[in-house]
Amino acid sequence: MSIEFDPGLIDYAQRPPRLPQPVDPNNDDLPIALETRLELYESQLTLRQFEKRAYDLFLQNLVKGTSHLSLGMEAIAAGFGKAMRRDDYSFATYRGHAHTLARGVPLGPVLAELLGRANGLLEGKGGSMHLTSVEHGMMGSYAIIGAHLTIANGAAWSAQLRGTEQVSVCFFGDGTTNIGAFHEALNLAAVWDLPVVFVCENNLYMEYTPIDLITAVENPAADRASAYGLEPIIVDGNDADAVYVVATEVIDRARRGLGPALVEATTYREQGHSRADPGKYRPVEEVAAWKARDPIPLYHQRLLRLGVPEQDLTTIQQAVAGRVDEATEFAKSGAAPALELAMKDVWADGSAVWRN
Amino acid sequence: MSIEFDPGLIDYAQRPPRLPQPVDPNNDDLPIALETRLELYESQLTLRQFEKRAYDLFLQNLVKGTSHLSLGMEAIAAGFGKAMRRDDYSFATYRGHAHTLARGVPLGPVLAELLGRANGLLEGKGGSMHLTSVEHGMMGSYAIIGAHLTIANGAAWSAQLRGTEQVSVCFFGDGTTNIGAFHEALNLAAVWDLPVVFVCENNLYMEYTPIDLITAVENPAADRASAYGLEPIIVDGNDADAVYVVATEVIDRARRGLGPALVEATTYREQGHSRADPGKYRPVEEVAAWKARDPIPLYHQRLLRLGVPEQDLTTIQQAVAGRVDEATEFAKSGAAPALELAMKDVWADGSAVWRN
Amino acid sequence: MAELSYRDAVARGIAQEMRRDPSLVMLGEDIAAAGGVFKTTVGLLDEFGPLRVRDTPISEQAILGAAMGAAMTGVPVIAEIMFSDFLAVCFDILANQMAKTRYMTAGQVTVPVVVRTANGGGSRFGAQHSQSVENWTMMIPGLKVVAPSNPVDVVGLMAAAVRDPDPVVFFEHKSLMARKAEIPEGELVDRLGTARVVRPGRDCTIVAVALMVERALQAADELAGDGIEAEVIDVRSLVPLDARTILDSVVKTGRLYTVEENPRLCGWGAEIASIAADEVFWDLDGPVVRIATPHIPLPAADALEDETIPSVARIYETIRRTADQ
Amino acid sequence: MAELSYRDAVARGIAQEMRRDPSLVMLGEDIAAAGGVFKTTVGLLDEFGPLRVRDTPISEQAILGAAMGAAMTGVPVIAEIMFSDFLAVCFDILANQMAKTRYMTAGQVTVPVVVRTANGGGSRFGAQHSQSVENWTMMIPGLKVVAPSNPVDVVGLMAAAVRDPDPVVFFEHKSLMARKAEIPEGELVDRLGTARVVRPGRDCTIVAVALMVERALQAADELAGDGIEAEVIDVRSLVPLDARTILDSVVKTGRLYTVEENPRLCGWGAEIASIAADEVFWDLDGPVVRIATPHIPLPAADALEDETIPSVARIYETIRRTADQ
Ligand SMILES: Cc1ncc(C[n+]2csc(CCOP(=O)(O)OP(=O)(O)O)c2C)c(N)n1
Ligand SMILES: Cc1ncc(C[n+]2csc(CCOP(=O)(O)OP(=O)(O)O)c2C)c(N)n1
Ligand SMILES: [Mg+2]
Ligand SMILES: [Mg+2]
Repeated sequence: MSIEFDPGLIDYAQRPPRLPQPVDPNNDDLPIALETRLELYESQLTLRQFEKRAYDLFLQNLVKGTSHLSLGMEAIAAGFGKAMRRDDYSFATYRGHAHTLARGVPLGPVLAELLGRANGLLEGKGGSMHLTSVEHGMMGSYAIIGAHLTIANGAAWSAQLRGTEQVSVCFFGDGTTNIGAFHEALNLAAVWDLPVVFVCENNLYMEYTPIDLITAVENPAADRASAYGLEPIIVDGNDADAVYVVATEVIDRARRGLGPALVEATTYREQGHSRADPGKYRPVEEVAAWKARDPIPLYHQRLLRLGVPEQDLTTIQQAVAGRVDEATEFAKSGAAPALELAMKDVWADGSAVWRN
Repeated sequence: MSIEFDPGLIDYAQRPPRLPQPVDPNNDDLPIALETRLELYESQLTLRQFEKRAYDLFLQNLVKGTSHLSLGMEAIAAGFGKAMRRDDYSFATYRGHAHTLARGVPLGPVLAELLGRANGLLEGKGGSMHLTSVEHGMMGSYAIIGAHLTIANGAAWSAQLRGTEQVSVCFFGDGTTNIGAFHEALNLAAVWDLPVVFVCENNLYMEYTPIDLITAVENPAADRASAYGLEPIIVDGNDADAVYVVATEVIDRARRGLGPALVEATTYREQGHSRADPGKYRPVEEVAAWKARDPIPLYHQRLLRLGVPEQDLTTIQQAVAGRVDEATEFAKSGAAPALELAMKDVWADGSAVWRN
Repeated sequence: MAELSYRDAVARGIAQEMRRDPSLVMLGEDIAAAGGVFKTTVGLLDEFGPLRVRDTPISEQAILGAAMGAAMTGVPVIAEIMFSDFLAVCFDILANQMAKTRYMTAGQVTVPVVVRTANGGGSRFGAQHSQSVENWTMMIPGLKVVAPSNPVDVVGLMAAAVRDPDPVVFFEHKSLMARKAEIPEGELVDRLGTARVVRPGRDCTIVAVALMVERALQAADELAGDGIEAEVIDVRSLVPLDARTILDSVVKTGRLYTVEENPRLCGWGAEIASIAADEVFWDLDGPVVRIATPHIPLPAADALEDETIPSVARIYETIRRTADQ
Repeated sequence: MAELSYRDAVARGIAQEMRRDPSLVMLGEDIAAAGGVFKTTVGLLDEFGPLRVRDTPISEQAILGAAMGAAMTGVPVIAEIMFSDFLAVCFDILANQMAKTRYMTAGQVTVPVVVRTANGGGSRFGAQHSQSVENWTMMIPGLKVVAPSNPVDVVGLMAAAVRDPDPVVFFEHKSLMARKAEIPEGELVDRLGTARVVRPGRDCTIVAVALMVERALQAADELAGDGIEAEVIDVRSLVPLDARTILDSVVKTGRLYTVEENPRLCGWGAEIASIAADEVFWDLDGPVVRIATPHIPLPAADALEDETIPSVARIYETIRRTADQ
């Protein structure tokens, strides 16, 4: 057996860069109330400042375990978060800080969870990859690819059965579109007309591998929509307004019983996949071009164009920074979780007892 | 919680029948040598007579375990079987008698396997659902839905690596298009340009459930092809000539390195799903209409139209009947497998030893 | 009292619970219109309607995921995975999601799901449709595991499983489907975590579940003819495990035998044997012996399958041979 | 002799075998260009090229299916499943297909696949990325199971696994990746099914695998200070199992302890305990004691994780407490 060697594939960083589309100038004119826009700004800033702080704490060796930041991707979580009703359900992945905070979960317990403290959102038992706050509709972060799409269906099914008009929103990455559970979840959602919105955050990479090298179609989610009788929807995931408008529309349709949607939001993660990854497998121009398309300066400029005084934005920034500082204090002040906690909550009776 | 009750869905047999399309009259003129057509006729007859005999033996309580007949679906196995090269690979499901025989596997050992005899193809260890004959390129029948699509990829990958121009052909049902492994297998096949042909035998039912009630698209395979960058291909699975032409084409493309194909062959199973099933969940007109579209009389008529004397066809029928009788004798004469067999061939050294 | 088969008892148990709790729903392949491929759900669609008894595509991950998501948000679910062998295609949802989410979320999430599945051999279905996989689920922290051996237990344990707020895997044995028993009228609710001494004895303890219980009992009868009085325990619930009942018996008899349909390695019997070898070691009068299916995939042919799954003869002979050790 | 880390030893072992057998190929997520998320496959793409070292989509079923199909048709494969927890998403291919097909086909099909996977806790990854799942595979007839504890064994057992014609699951422990050892030059080929006595002793036998081996050794050192001489056995290969070495030791010492990272129920230690309680019962001088992770999903926080996985202190104290029983 002779196997030929094609050296062309080896260094992904040498591939042609995949550059972002320019911002649609019409997005300034999207029919979104200024108040909402200011909230979107604040939300994005919160996610950004929080994760920057998380990164600092990681450099100080205070964050335990792994963590996956979504710096550069905040517009999606913010846009959807704002479009959701308070009792709607969110489902996220290991890259779920933003989706958690975007539902209004307080920063302190989330940060404390990253630090493995007793005052963490999950008492230190879940860690960065499993953020959950049921009281905020944040139904969990799931660290094994694919599963949570099927679970999001379940929450939507339950809403349908209970007649509550709640919608389930499920976030995941481009790489996730290639796993079996994606297919099963999309088909069932469509067949049962479930009020669920699947949001593919296409950041062009599945970990360290360019998505186009391992996916049979160009747009990993949108080009699969028709396989489930759904419309292909692609949105600029680096523009919170564009996201917000699409989110409002698909959530509203789902709420009215018109069935699921699959949205592909194009974006980029500005850092490595997880804390261990310097992200060197990406062409430098690509990273640079996407950083120049960072959602936050874009939004900032738009607000200025729309007449918001710089000073107002500064005030928001300062408020956010203050909250992040507070959260940091809260988190750092947390004690290590008591060891009894490890033996709690395996079962609904609160115990870990499997025998008499 | 109040859950409303929609009695409309309850009795599937009361749904509108899904009727077959008429035979394309142009198929008489497909460019297929008469010799090949006679072989296709003989192959279909063999599959039919074999399974009828299997059914008789089941009624005599001689067939052990379950079995899944493909009466009415023979044109697909015959058409593909004929189009394959001797060293191509077949992968089938629990409904794999036809696919096994269509590769030239002798009838006697196959029937003996159904009877659980020592002279069975698998010495009685596999049974009806696991027919395999590596020397005939029949790489196995797999009884858990989905898996074998991924395994067929592997054989194709190996052929690609070894440069042998072998093609892997994988048969499965409409219901199988909704399982995760289908999605993973199709995507990988497309990304790696594997020489694999996926053949969906759409017989309109997943066991006892109409496929359209549980599938988001009308054509369970063809409407998914674009999700993998493939052409949608639908063929009349009850016309061996139509199948043969499509099979030849897609296998040839795969062999030339032009990548995988997904073929949806429309057909119907004339009996229940498995030996335990009377098939009462299907509208009576539907069953009748499809029986009237049985592939064998259709083919018989075509051969007469093409000038083959009835007598020649009778000769073929008699030869087939003789072989089925012989196979029956062979199978019935088999002994029960020796008990040592149960402790053989767990491992490649022939043993079942897991410790010293 | 009505005589019901094991298979009918499944539907009876489910119906009892669906009547009690109008929010309880079911899903699975061919469970609604067809009444299940083992006919264990016949009549449920008629009584409870298609929104509560729902046919699904062949999408086991989607089935268990839907069950979990619904259960997390207030709708308890009974999900069917047709054959227990197919737990492998949805094992992530079962073992990594359902089982772990309560713990990972520090108790925020509760998952009241019952996963029903047809388990075990004897039908000549071969290696991919005949497995006994209780140990696949017993080994996963966060899953409860029940395997009834008779129609009365089917009803009562089904009710207990449904009312339990944690995920429970409920194994229905294929070869017991036709067994019949008188079922008392009225509501039947059993308790998880309770084993039952189904035959008292003083010389040795035999623990078994599901199909193996009746074989253990028959072997015990034969042993009695030889003067060996075996105590037979139907474990019923592997998690929670009624270790007390088992250990009490071993303390009394001094000998422990496990009769396991699963292939040997890491079977549930290994766990029980290891508990006994630790906690009642000084009460043991001889080796702990496991009678299990050999560590092989199951063969299809009747002659071979009968040879591999523990038979009455093998149980009898093993105990006879080792009783005096 | 070169000093290599455990992670480098993985690549060293694979490279040795890929040089020897030009038909051997690899596939998995991020294994090629990135050299693996644990950097265990660094350099292989450069040496063997993208057709032999191949990045895949996130499609674990497709990965193992491709491996199986290729292996069946003459191309041996090393497949990586990034974290062993993810064996659950492809468990059907592993447990129902790869493991059973040889048997079901009466030996027609051979499946020379090595499934490599990162196993075990200690990285504060939480319940879905930290499991020790050797028992998930040990319980499946048709799978061989290897779990090396040090770099030298990684190389030699990798070679043995690759050369074995049966499917082998090869567990690489995440918390051992940085351990270093001198690796002899030249071809290293070990044997499956061989345990190793890594510390001789007369008072009790401790069996362990992977990360637990060094902890058992440290505990044994501490016990020696108290006059208890423990014999420590690195099991290395769970299937085939070198029961002889373990039982010989137990016969000598009279006491058996298992140190298991897996959550307790149906762990590999239960199997070994049950073998001992049967076959060398009369040589046991006291209870067989299992030291395992409690039967819980793993917590993420460092303080909690350290408490749950068996520590040197827990091993030491348990043996100290029970040695005189
Ligand atoms: C079943 C499974 N396989 C592999 C992994 C390892 N893994 C974690 S994140 C990741 C990449 C996911 O890529 P994508 O879906 O694009 O999301 P992104 O990280 O880019 O947000 C992989 C392969 C996993 N967690 N689960
Ligand atoms: C994973 C899995 N789920 C369920 C089954 C049970 N089952 C066997 S055949 C079948 C229906 C398959 O339908 P289809 O793919 O249309 O094939 P057909 O039987 O019609 O040829 C089902 C659900 C199975 N074997 N494997
Ligand atoms: Mg991505
Ligand atoms: Mg079908």
